[in-house]
Amino acid sequence: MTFWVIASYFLGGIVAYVLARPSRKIGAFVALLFSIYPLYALIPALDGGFYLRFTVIPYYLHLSFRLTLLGWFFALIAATLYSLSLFSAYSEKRDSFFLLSSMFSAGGLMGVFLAADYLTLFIFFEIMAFFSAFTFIREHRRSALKYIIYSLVGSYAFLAALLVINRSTGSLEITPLSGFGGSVPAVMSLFILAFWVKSAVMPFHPWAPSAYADSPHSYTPFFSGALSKSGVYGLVLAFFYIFAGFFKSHHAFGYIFAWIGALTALFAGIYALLQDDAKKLLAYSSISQLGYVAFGLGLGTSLSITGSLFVALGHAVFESLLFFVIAAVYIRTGTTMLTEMGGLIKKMPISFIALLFGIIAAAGIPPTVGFPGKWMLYEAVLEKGYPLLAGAIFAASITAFLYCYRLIYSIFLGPLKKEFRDVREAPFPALVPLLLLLIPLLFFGLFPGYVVDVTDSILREFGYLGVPHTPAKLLSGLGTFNGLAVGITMGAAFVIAFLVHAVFSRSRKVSELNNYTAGEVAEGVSMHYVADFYKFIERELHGFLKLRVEALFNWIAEGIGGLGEVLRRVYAGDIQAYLVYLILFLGFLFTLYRGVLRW
Amino acid sequence: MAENIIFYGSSIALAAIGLLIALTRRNLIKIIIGLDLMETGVNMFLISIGYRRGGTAPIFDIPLSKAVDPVPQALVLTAIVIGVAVTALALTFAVRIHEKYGTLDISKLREMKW
Amino acid sequence: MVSPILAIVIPLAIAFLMPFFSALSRKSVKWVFLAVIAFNFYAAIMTFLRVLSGPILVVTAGIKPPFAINLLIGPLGGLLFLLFEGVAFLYAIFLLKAEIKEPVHRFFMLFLLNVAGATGMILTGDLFNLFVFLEITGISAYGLVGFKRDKKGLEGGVKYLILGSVGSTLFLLGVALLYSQVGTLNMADIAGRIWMLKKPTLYAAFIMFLVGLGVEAELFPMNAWVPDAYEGAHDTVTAILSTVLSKAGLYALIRVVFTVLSPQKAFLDLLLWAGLITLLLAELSALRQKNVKRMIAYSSVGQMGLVVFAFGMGSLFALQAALFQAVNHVLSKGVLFLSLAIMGKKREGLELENLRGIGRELPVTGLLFSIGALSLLGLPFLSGFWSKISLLLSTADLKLWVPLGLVLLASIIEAFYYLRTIGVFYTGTDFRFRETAFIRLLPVLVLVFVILYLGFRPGVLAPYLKGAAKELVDRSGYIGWVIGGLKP
Amino acid sequence: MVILEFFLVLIGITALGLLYGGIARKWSARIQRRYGPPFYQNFLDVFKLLGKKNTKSHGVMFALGPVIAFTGIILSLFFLPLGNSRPLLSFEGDIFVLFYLLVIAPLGMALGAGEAANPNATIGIARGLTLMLGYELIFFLSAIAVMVKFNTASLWKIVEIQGTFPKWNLFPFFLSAFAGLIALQGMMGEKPFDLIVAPHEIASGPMVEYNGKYLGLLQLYHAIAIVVETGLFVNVFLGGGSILTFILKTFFVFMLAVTIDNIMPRFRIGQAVKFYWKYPLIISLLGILVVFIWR
Amino acid sequence: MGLFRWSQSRSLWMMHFCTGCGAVEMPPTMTSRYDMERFGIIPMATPRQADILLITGYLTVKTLKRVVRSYEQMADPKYVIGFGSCTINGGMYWDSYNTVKQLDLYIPVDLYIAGCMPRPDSIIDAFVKLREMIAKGEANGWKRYRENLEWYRTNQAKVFNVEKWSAIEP
Repeated sequence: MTFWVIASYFLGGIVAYVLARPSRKIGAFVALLFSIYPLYALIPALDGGFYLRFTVIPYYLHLSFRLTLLGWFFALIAATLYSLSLFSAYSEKRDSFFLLSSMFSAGGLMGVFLAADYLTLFIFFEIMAFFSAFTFIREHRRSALKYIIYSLVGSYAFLAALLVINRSTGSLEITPLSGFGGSVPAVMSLFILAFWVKSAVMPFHPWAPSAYADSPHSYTPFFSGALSKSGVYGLVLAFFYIFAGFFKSHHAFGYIFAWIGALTALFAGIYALLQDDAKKLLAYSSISQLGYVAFGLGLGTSLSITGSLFVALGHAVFESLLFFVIAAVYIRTGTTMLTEMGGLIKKMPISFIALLFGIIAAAGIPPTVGFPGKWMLYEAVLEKGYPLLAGAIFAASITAFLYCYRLIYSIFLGPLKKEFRDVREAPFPALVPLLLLLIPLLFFGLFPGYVVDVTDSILREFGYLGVPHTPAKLLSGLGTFNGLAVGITMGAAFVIAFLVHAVFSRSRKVSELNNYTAGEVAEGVSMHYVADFYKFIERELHGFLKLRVEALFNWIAEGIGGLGEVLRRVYAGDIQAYLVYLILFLGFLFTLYRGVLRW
Repeated sequence: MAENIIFYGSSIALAAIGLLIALTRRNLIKIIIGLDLMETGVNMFLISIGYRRGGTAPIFDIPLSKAVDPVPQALVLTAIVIGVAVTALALTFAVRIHEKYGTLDISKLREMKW
Repeated sequence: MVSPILAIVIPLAIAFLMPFFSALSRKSVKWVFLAVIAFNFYAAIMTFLRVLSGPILVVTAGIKPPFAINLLIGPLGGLLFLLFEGVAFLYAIFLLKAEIKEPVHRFFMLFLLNVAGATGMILTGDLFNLFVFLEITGISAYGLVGFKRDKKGLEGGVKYLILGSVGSTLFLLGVALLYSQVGTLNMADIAGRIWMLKKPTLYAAFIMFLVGLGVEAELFPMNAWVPDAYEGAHDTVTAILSTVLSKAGLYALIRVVFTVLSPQKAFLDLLLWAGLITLLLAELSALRQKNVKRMIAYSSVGQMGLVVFAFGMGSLFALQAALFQAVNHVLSKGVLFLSLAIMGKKREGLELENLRGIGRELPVTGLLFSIGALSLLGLPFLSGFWSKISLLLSTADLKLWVPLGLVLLASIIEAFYYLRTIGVFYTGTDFRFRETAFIRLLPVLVLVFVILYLGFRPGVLAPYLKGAAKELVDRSGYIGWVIGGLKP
Repeated sequence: MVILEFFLVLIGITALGLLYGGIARKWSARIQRRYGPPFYQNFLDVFKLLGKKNTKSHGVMFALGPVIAFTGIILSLFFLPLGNSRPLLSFEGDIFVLFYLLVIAPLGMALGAGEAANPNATIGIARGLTLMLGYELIFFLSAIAVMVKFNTASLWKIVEIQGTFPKWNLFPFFLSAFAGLIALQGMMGEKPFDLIVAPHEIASGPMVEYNGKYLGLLQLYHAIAIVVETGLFVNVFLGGGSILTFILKTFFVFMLAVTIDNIMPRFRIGQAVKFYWKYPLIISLLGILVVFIWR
Repeated sequence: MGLFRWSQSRSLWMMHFCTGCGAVEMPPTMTSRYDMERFGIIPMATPRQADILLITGYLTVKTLKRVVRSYEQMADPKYVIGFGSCTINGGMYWDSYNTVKQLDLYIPVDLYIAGCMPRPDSIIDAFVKLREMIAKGEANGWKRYRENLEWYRTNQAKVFNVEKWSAIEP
């Protein structure tokens, strides 16, 4: 069955590719059908994982799969998001190659979650990376290449780790590392690099903003929401399963990683403020959220791991919701630039509501899915007694308020642009994911306990204690959070506030030109304060913003390119130079063997 | 062995001279001559391997122990033929290059590089 | 039951009859050519099947080895034989529709000579014979490269010629050195008497062989002709240079190092590092290359370096991986050069900018090119992945961590420029669909099919690779086949 | 019964907030040597605003903005223990929950103001959000010093552990409390951090388009916010006690803020943020250091 | 309703449209000497929040446009106080070609303060009068404006020298 969960995507990709040639909509529809099967197969598979080893490849290497609870958790998220993204793709009338590559990347992702040995993991990781890049390599070559190169650096590091482990232990199976001969930290660093890159935790994030911004709009939700989870999955696996012994005995490592995560969350949040492209903004927001995840994993208490997994789930829900909204908006407006939109609330109310809930969740405001995870992280860091770390992630969450507001204001609020006077609400299929994602967004916010049920079982597999909870209420040693209580109180408070509002005289809607502008009529003047929204922050952080790790990586890449540029002068085109090389090589060999060659 | 050292030495020297010519001359024809010299040197080396002082031609009616080794001679014959073929082809190239480039200066042949 | 020797003799003979056929009917030349290659292919299949049950020894002139020239086809020879003839056959099909500069029959003559020479190189059991075939292959290749008779072709040809003849002269010198000490030219015989060699001679011979054969096997300091010749030559010629010829040279080098001279640690280390440096330098050179054909030429050099590197590791597993990598290189490079040839017909020049959107214009060709390239850079479930992963596994087995890192770095660079190329191929939208003739696509399709097939069932190849690798490792076995028991 | 209690708390606190506002105006007037309005002036203002006719709305979100703001502040109010006697809902959600609930109100107002398409409003919001980057962090850091020391995140517990007068957190945690007070100044938008409203620059910022009952709702929100924000500070630093002492303490904290407000000019936004990132940050970090040394 | 009207009379938020020289009289009125906050009157930044529109002096035709717009942006009930003789009959600008002579024609003025300039005492007095009027329900300018909108519009259009005019939509 696990096999078919994965194979369904590959098969479906090919079928959709063929069928999308005559009609793109049919292709998308067929892809949707094929992508629903894994969902259908995964949902009941919760009761007990199973192990499956079979040799697809009759070679001395083989592939094996298993369904663990952790894998199931992420696989379900991924399968759901992928199916939803196809609705959006249906509206966007994506072509056959997109369907093929996105299906394949989804299949690759499933393979990653269900792999039982390192090689399988690596193989599907590669497939996922390549085919997700192929979805947009045609339109945006630069960012696709950037993405794929970062991924390859990561996955080859993983490959190296895999080879080292295989050399030392003689097995490729994913098991806790025991009897390993070499240096564990080195192997672990290599091992997690791939996932580090994939989850776009700093300093290996520079691929993410451009890749998220440039990937097809219907694919980005899956890209950001699910694909990055493969990184989280790998990190969880590395820290709490494979290298658990090392991780538990070396607190410094976890502490440093927690700092990396916290700073990622903070810095990415700050960068997100300054973006003018909605997708770039969301990309940085995504990085920021994954910074929280990394932070929680680094802390390594059961509370923080649960928090991380919850944030991962929450991120999958609201980040993809936000990206879906951008996709829906793009269908109608043809732009993702914040500076070019505005006032769309009047034209696209459903999208607005979705975005509103999305940003509320992204800002981590209860009772939405964004909060419980963060709450657990705060509790965990407090429990550990790291106030500075707590401060860092709290600062990061403030940046979330900032960029969230900017996002919703720039797109939906403010004056309506002239060119969008005739815009309609997005087509229905593009709205389906928005509406469907609102359900988990609110449900898991009100009843976080249902998620914690699952994460508890996962934690128990890793030998950690669970987090005490009831369906609505989470308890830590330090405090409580009752999602339902917050929800009910909020509802009651809203009723009160609304009554106060409703009791008094009705208001009259006025045109947006009827604005206080010191008596002037601002006709033909943009009243949309949107460019350089947070200019003052940029000004204050000028020195800091100049430090970009991307510059370092670019410098390395440029260095390699320049090295190639210099070294290829060796092929000078002059035959006599070539002869000289030959002679020199002969000379070199004779000097090399001068000890032996003495007659 | 030792008695043939002068042959070895001179044949290697000849090959080296040929290589030197190929390295230093710019004219394609001269380079071809250099290559030929080099080949001749190697051929001489082969011959001198089989040479025995006072040996006779390897014809079967005299005792074999007196004869020089016949194999290298056979080899050299083949090698010479091959050398001729290479030289011929090289000269053809030279003619064509002169047609296209108007020069035989090998350093001008740098259309393709890097 | 076809004697493999016919696969050498018939093409040689027909090659020289080509002018005659041409005089009969100008059109017949192509078909005669195709028929000969088809025969060779048939012979290769037959031989391959026979080799499965045991190596074949073919003696000439009825005299037993080591006293006469013999052919020996072991598992390695059988594998390469099949590979070469198969690829050559596909090229022959491709050439049916190709535009070739007059006189056509000479082109085919040279092509046949080339195939015959390469076949001879892998089949022969005699060192001097190897030299002769090397020269036949070489001379015909020089001619083929220069066949276009334009500036670039001539330039590439003459560069190749000069370096190639110096290389083969050095090889001959090496042969002479060996002969001077052991007094025999039969490879198995030399191998059996290698103890007779003084150490300096052994090393000197190795140096001569390495440098001499390195020219054909595209090892670093001797490979400078490669990009020029590849860029200058006719597309199909480039394909056969990159696939058949380079592998023949490689075979010679490997055979000489592993079987004839004993595989000393020093030799293997040298091969390893030479291969590694070749790989890195070539990939770095390809990185900023604007001409796609030249870029693939560099990549070809790099792949050869990778294969030599793997051979340099010397373990049985590494040898299998190396052979597998070589096979994959043949398949992928065949796809790449042939599809590039198809693309070249549609556009002026093969600069990267000129090829913008070609994948939209020629969707099938573009797809095939992409699959070839992806196989080369190791996308899972394409055959290139399996060879690369086994290569890396064997590297890890030997704990060669630094080379491992460098190989991975080179892979990343390679991935970058290939993906960039593919990306450019699919950039832009407003291109008309103008796919080429099916007959020209057929060979590429077949190659891609093999890539895909091996990608999903790499195990098919595993026993043959193992046999071939064993043949290289097990010197006494090889000597035994020739000198001892095998009935001719 | 519980509902009634909550209702009473809501009404009481609203009235209290309005009263505080009126007293603050009087107090300010006295500082400026004026007579000042009557102490119940804010009630009058609210009634007047709510009773206004023909209020103008810019759209649904514009209308919902004040409602959400009011909702948010009521919600935060219920999660804030009123001294030692009234935990309200604070055992259902701890201080972190409260921190996040406190954001709903400004966010709601910002959303509403955003729809008005008035750049003044948006500039005000941008300033407010930016300022948040300063004061929220400082307040958080000063509160977390207490939380780390007491090893609890529950506000109710913090209040209980402190006890009454001499055992106030203010004394052991004076550095944190001082930083928290500065943060509170920004949180309440008093000078020198009143650049969100800044009537002379950006025409009262987010409120520029609000009129009539919307403005009235915002006034109510503001009234409750005064109590909630000072109440948070009081609960963390000024110990427990009966509801009366709670009220007194919040009153004094608020009056302190108003006094500072009266003697300060206004920062530019860049200066304000930079200020927060400099001195209060250092002070609050020192406060944390003190906790670690103390432990 | 009584509560609301009472609070309306006691809480007057003012927007002073500082045109003429009368504006200079406002600071003393606001500050400690006269302190109009005693009466719940505070200056507001925008017409949206204001109850009183204070026209402090002469109005040019150009400025009148802005005044009308601001007035229409205020929420009901709203009051206009004409300040100084310029708003009554043009004052010293009685023969100027581009000032408005009689404010009453264009927006409904609830109360005039005579004088050139009126002292802060008289301003305070006016405010107190206005409070009384509101409490009695006599300050009905905003109702007048709504009822006679056409008339006002026509007057405005005449002085702006246009055919038709509306305050917001140009």
